[in-house]
Amino acid sequence: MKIEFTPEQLALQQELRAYFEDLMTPELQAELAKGAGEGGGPEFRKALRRLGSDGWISLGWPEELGGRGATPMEQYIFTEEVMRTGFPYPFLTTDAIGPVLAEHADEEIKETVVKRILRGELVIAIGYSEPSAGTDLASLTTRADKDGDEWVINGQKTFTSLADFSDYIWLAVRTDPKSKKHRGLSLLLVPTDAKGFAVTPIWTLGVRTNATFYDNVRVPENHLIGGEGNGWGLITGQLNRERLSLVNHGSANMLYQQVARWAGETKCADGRRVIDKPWVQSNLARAKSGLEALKLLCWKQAWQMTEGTLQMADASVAKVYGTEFFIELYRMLLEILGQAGTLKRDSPGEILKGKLEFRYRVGSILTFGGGTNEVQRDIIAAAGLRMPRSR
Amino acid sequence: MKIEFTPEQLALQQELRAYFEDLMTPELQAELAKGAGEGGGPEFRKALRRLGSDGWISLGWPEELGGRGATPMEQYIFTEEVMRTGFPYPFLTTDAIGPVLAEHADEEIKETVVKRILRGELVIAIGYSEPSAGTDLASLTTRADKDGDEWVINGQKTFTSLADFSDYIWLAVRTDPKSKKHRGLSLLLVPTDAKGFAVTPIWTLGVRTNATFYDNVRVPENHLIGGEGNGWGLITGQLNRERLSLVNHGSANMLYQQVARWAGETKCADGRRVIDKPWVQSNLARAKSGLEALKLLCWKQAWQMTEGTLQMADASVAKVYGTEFFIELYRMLLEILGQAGTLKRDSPGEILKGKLEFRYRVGSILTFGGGTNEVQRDIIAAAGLRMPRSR
Amino acid sequence: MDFSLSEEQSELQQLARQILDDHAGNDQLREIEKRDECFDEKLWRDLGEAGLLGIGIGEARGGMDLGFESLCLLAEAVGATVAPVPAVPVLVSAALPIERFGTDEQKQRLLPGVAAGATLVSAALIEAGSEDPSAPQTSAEREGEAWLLTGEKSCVPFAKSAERVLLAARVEGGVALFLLDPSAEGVRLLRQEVTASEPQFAMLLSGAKVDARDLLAGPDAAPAVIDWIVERSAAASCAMALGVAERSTWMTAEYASEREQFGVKIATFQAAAHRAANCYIDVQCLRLLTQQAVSLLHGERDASDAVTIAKIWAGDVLHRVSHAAQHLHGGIGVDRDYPLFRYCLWAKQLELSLGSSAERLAQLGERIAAEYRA
Amino acid sequence: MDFSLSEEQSELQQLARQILDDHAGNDQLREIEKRDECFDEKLWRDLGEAGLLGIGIGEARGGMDLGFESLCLLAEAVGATVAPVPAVPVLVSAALPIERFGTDEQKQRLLPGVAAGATLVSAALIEAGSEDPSAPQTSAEREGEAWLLTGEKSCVPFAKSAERVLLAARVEGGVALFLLDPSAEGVRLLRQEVTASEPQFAMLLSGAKVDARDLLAGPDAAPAVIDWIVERSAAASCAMALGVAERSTWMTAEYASEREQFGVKIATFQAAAHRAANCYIDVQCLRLLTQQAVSLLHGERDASDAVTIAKIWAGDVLHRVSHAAQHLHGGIGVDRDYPLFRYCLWAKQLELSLGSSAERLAQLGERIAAEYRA
Repeated sequence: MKIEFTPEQLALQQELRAYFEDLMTPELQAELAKGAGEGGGPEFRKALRRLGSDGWISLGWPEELGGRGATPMEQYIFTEEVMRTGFPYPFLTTDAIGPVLAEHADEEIKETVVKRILRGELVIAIGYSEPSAGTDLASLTTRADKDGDEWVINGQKTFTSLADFSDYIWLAVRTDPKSKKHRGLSLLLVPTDAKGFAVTPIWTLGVRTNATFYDNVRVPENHLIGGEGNGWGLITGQLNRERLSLVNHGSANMLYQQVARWAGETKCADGRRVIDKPWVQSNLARAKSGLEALKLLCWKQAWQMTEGTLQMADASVAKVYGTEFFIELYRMLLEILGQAGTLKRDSPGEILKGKLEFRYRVGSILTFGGGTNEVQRDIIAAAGLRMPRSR
Repeated sequence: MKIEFTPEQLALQQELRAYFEDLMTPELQAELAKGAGEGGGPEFRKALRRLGSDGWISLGWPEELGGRGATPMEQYIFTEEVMRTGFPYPFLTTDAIGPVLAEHADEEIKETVVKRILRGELVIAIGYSEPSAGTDLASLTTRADKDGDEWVINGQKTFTSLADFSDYIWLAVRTDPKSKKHRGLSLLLVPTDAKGFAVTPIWTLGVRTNATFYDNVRVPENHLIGGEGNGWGLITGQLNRERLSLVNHGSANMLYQQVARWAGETKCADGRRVIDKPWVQSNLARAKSGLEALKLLCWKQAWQMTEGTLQMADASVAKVYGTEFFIELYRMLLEILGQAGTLKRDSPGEILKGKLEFRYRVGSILTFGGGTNEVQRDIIAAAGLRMPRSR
Repeated sequence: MDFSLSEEQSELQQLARQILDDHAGNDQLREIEKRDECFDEKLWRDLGEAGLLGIGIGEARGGMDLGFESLCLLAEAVGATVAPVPAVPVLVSAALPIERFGTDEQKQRLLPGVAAGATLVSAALIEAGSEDPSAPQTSAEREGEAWLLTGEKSCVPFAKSAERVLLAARVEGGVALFLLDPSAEGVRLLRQEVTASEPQFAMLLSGAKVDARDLLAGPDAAPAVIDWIVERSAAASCAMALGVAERSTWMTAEYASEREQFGVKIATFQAAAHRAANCYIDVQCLRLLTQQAVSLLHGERDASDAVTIAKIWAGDVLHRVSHAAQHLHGGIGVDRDYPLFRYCLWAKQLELSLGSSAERLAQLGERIAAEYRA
Repeated sequence: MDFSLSEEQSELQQLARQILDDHAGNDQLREIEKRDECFDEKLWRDLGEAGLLGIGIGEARGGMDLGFESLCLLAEAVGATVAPVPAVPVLVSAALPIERFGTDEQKQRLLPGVAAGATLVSAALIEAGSEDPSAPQTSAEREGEAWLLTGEKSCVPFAKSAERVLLAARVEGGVALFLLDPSAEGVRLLRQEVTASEPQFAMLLSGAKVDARDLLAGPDAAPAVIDWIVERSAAASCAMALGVAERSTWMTAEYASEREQFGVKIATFQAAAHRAANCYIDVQCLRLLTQQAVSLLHGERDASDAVTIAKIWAGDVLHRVSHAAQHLHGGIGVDRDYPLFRYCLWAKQLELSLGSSAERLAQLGERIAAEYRA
C-alpha cells in the first residue's frame, strides 16, 4: 500500500498548477465573472484553443485515437487542477463524447468534429433529459425518423446546459417508434445552426441552462453515432464516466482552505480570531474529516480505473457520498462566514468573492443529477451487497 | 397558547414525585438492581400492591370502569414520574390490557382479573410476536381451536417479555385457520399456570425476555376477549396507546441532567472541569435541543389525546423522532463519560451506576419495537402528507 | 397546557393567509422580482388596511395591540408565501421596540405610519466585522444635544426606503440605541445583493447626525433592550422559517404524488416517501419549539433557552427540508419558473441570519456550562 | 499510488481469517463467554504457532517483523470475528513499543514469549480521573535503583494474566514509562465489567515496585513514545472497528435478503436496502481512512491528522452501522443466541476507547486552528 501520489504524479500536478495559473488571465477571469462562470465567451474560446494546441485535451484519450494515453489517475489529477482554477472546462465534450466519436464516427466526422475537439475549437452540449424523462431517461420521446439519407428530428429537451453557445448537441432520440424504454434509442450529433433547432434559456437557482426544441431538424445519416438502436449503452457509459468528475475533491478542498485561512486571519469584535471559536474549529474539523474521505474515494476510484478493477458499486459510493457531503460542507463553511455568507459576489462586504454563496446554490443539483442518489443506493445494495432488487 | 403545565398539573407532578421517592425503598432498589430492573420480585410485588391500594393504578381508567377518569395529560404526568424513578411499572397490564378487560370481559373475569389488576396483584405479559411474525404481526400462526366450551391453543411466541413472572399471557391467536393476515385473529387470556404452557428465557443485549410455548393449552371460552375474530383491532389499538410511553421525555431528561451535573462537578487532570470543554458543552447543547423537541411532542400528544384531536400521523411522528433521538442522546452522553462510560454497574470506576451503559443496550430495541419506524414513516407519508402508499 | 390558537388568532391567521395568497402567485412574484427593490408595496398597503401591520402596535397609534403570538402568525404566513414584504425587520426588529421602549413622541411620530403601511422602519443588527448585535464597533459622539455616528452597518433590510433605522453604537459608559434617518448627511448606503431577494444595504456612517429626540435607549437600558429585540427577531424569524419549511414540504409531497418516473408516482418509492416523512417530522418539531418560544415571549417570560433552541432547529430544519425538497423535485426544483426556488433561497437566508445553528449551539452550551458548573 | 496488499500481506490475511473463523463459531464463543475471563487461549496459541503473534516482533525474538500494515490486517480479522483474543492491547499497545523502544534485555525477556503465544503483556493507557494517556496522575518515586509507583489505572485489559503492564507515571522532570509486574507487591487488581466481553481491571498502585531494568523510557523520551503508542493503538483499533463494521453490514444484508415479512424479503423494501447501502458507504470510507493512517504509520511518517480522522470516522461508523444492523435485524439482533449482539457491544467499546469522535473532533479542530491562525 502506498496511499499518496508518486513523484511523477506530483510533478504532473505541479506542472498543471503552474500552467493553469498562467492560463487564467485577468481578462479570462473577468469574462467568466460576468457570466455565471459557465464559459462561452471569446476569452474562454481562446483559452480552450490553447489547451488544445498544448496537447492537454487529448491527455486521457487512447493513443490509437490520437490521444496521449494518460492513465485515469493522471486524468484525475488533470481534472482536479482544472476544477481548482474554476475554468469551465468542457469535460463532457472532451472526455465523454470526443473519444466516443473518435471510435465510432466516420472519416468525415472525424475530420470535421473530432479533430476540432482536440484543437479546442468545439463545445458540445448533452441533450438527454426531457420534461417527463429525467431520472427515468429511458422513457424519452424525442424521435428521429429516417427520410432518405437524413434523420428528421422532432421533440423537446430540457436542461440542455451550454446549448446557448455549443456547436453541437449530443442528442438522445428514439429511432424506433415502436420500441419502449431503453430499446430503440440512438445518439445523433446535431449542429446548433441546423434549421428547426431553437434554444430558450432556463434560469435556475445557480447557472443558466436551456430548453432545446427540434422541429423537423434534418441531419445527414452519418450523424447517427455508434449504430442505430445502440444509444442506451452509450448514454449509461457516459454517465458512469461523468460520475467521478462530479465529486472531485480538489475544488471542495480549496474552498475549505480558503475559509480556514479567512477564519485564521479575521478578527472578531473582541479581538479573538474567528478560528479561535471552538464551534468554528469543530465545523472546520468536520469539513476536513469529510474531505479526507472524499479524497480517498476519488483516489481509489482513479486507481481502480487505472488498474481496470472498478466495480459498479464503487462508482455509486463516491457519487452518493460526494454529492451529499458537498451539501453539508457548504453549510459548515457558510456557518463560519455567518450572515456575510449570504452576500453575493460584488456586494460590499462579501467574503471569498461570494463563491460559497454561489456554490451552495449550484451544488443542490448534484444529488439528483448524474443519476439520482436513490438509483445509486439501489445499485449499491444490489451490486455491492448482493441484496435482491426492490421492484 | 400556554405551553406549560397548569398549577393543578404541577401539583400532581409534585405529589407523584414525593410519592415515588417514598415508594422506592432501599430494599426495592436493591432487588431491582439484582435483576435487570424488570421487576417480578417480592419487593416489586409489594410496591405494586401499594400503588393499587393508593388508587394510582386506576388513575387513567374511565370512571364507568371503576377508574378515576384522569385525562391523558394527567396520565402522561404519572407515566413521566414513574419512569423517572426507574420502577418497572407494568403499563401494558394496567393501562393497555386492564381497561380492555374491564370493557369486554364477563363478570367472572372482571372479578378474578380486573379487580386484581386494580389492586396491583397481577402482571400480564403480551404474547404477540412469533419467530416469523415480527413487524408483520398479522401473519401469526399460533392457533386456538374450539373444543366444547374450551379453546385449545398450540404454537410458539417469541419476545414474550415478563412471561417468567407474569400471571397471565395476553395472547394473540388465529381462531379461524382458513383466514389470512389480520382476519380471524382473536385475543385470549392464558393463565401461566395452565397445563402445556412453558417458558424459556431469551437473553438479550439488555434485559431478559422469553420464548413461550403452547402445547394443547386449554382455557375456558370466556377467556377469549372482545369477540371471536376481533383480535386485530384490539392489537393495533393497544400498540397505538403504547407508543407514547415508549418515548417518554422524563427519564431521558433525567439522564441528561445527571450527566451535566457530573460534568459540572468532575475535574480533569489539568484542573478544568469536564463541562469546561467546548465539545462537552456542544454535546450537552445538542442533547438539550433534542430533548426539548421530545418534551413538546409528548406534551402536544398528551394534550391532543385529552382534546380528542390526536391524528394518526402525530403518534407516529413522536415514535420515530423519540426512538431515533434516544440512540443519539445516549451516544452524546456516553461520549462525555468517555471510556468510563463502558463500565457496567458495580464495576469500580463506573459513573451514574452504569445507567447509560445499560440504557444504550436496551434502547436499541425501540426503533423496531412497538411498530417499526419504517412502517411509522409509511404512515406519516400517507396519513400526514396524503402521499400514495408505496405498495 | 394549551396548544390551540384563540378564536381571534385563528381569524387573523385566516385573513393574513388570504391576503398573502392573493398576492403571492408565481407570476406576480416574478414581476416584482424584476424591480430594483423586490418589495410588493401594494400588498404591504393591503396588509396595512386589513390592520395586520398594526398587530404589535398600540391602539392609540392606529394598531390592534394583539400581542407577539399574533405577530408571529403573520410572520409564518409571510414565510409560507415567501411574499416580498419586510414583516420581520419592520414590524418585529424595529416597530416593536419603538412601541415598547420609545418615547411617546417617537411612537406618535413613527408608528401610525407603520401600522397604515405608509412608513417603513428598519433595524441594523450587524456590522461588517461583528455579527454580535450587542457588540457594535460603530460609535456615537455627542455634538450638543445631538449625536454623531461613525461606523459601518451591514445587511440592513430596506435601509433606503426606511424613515428610521434602529441601530446600536458605542457611547461613553456602554452602548446606546438610536433611530437614524438613513437620508441624513454622513450616511452612505451601498446596495447589497443577498441570497434571498430582500433589498439590503451596507450603511457607511461618517459622522451621521442623530437628533436627541431619536435616542431610543441610553447605556443603562440598551443592553437589555438589544437582547429583547434580538430574541424577538429570532423567534419571528423561526416563525417565518416554519412557514417556509412547511410549505416546501407540502409542495414536495404534492409534486411527488403527481410526478411519474419508471411508470409510477415517485411518491410510491419508499425512499422518496420516507424523505418527505422526515420533513414532516422536522416541521412538526420546529412548529412546537417556535410556539414555545413565541408563547413565552408573548407573556414576557424568560425565553433565552427556548429562543436559542428554536433557532438551532430552524437552521437545521431549513437546511434539511430545503435540500430534500430540491432533491425530490429534481430539475424543476432549481428552475426559476417554478416557485420552489424562492423557498430554498429564503431557507438559506434565514438559516444564516441571527446566528447559525452552529453558533447558537455553542451559545446554548455555554449557558448550560454556567448552569451546571458546580 | 497503490491500494493493494502485497502478496505476502494477502497470504497472511487469508491465514489469519482462516484460523479465526475456525475458532469463532457462535457455539464456541458462547462456551468461552461462560468463563471467568473471556479469552480463547487455544486460539491465541494457534495464532502464535502460525507466526501471527510475531508480525510486529523482530526475527531475532521469534517474530516475523512484517510491519504495521500486516499487524492491522490481523486486528481487522479479529474485529470481523469478534474473537476473544487481545490482539490490539497485547500486540500493538504493549509488544510493539517494547520491540521498538525497549532495551535488548527487555526484548529478549518478554517478546519471544509473546510471539509464541505463551506470554501476555498489556498496557494501561487511562486512569480513573484522566483518559489522556500523556497526563497521568500516577507518580513514581525512586527507591535506590528501583521505582515505587502510586496511583490508579483503569480499564487495563488482561492485567491479571499479563507478565508486564506498560504504563506511564509522573517522575521528576516529566513522565516516564514503566513495565510493571501486576503480581508485584503494592498492586491491587479489581475486575471491571465492560460493555464488550474483554476482561479489564482497575490497577490500584500503592508503592508498587518496578525494577530498574523495567524502565522503558525516561522523561526525555517518554512523551514522544506515548504519542507513538497511542497513534498505533488508535489506528489498530480503527482496523478492528473496520472488521466489526464490515461484518455487521454483511450479516445485515444477508439477513435482510432472507427474512420475509409481508410476504416479501425485507431487502426489497427500499428503505431497508438504502439503510444497508448507507452502511456499505460508511464501511468503504472507514476502510480507506484506516488504510491511509496505517500505511503512513507503517512508513513511520507523520500520521497525526490521518489517525485522528480515521478514529473520528470509526466512532461515527460504528455507531451508525451498529444501530442499522440491530434495527434491520429486529428482535433477533439483540438476542444473545444470535451472533450480532457481540458486534454491537464491540462497536460501542471501540467507539468510546482511545478518544470518542466528539473528543477527537475537538482535537483535530485545535490542530487546524494552530495551522491557520495567522
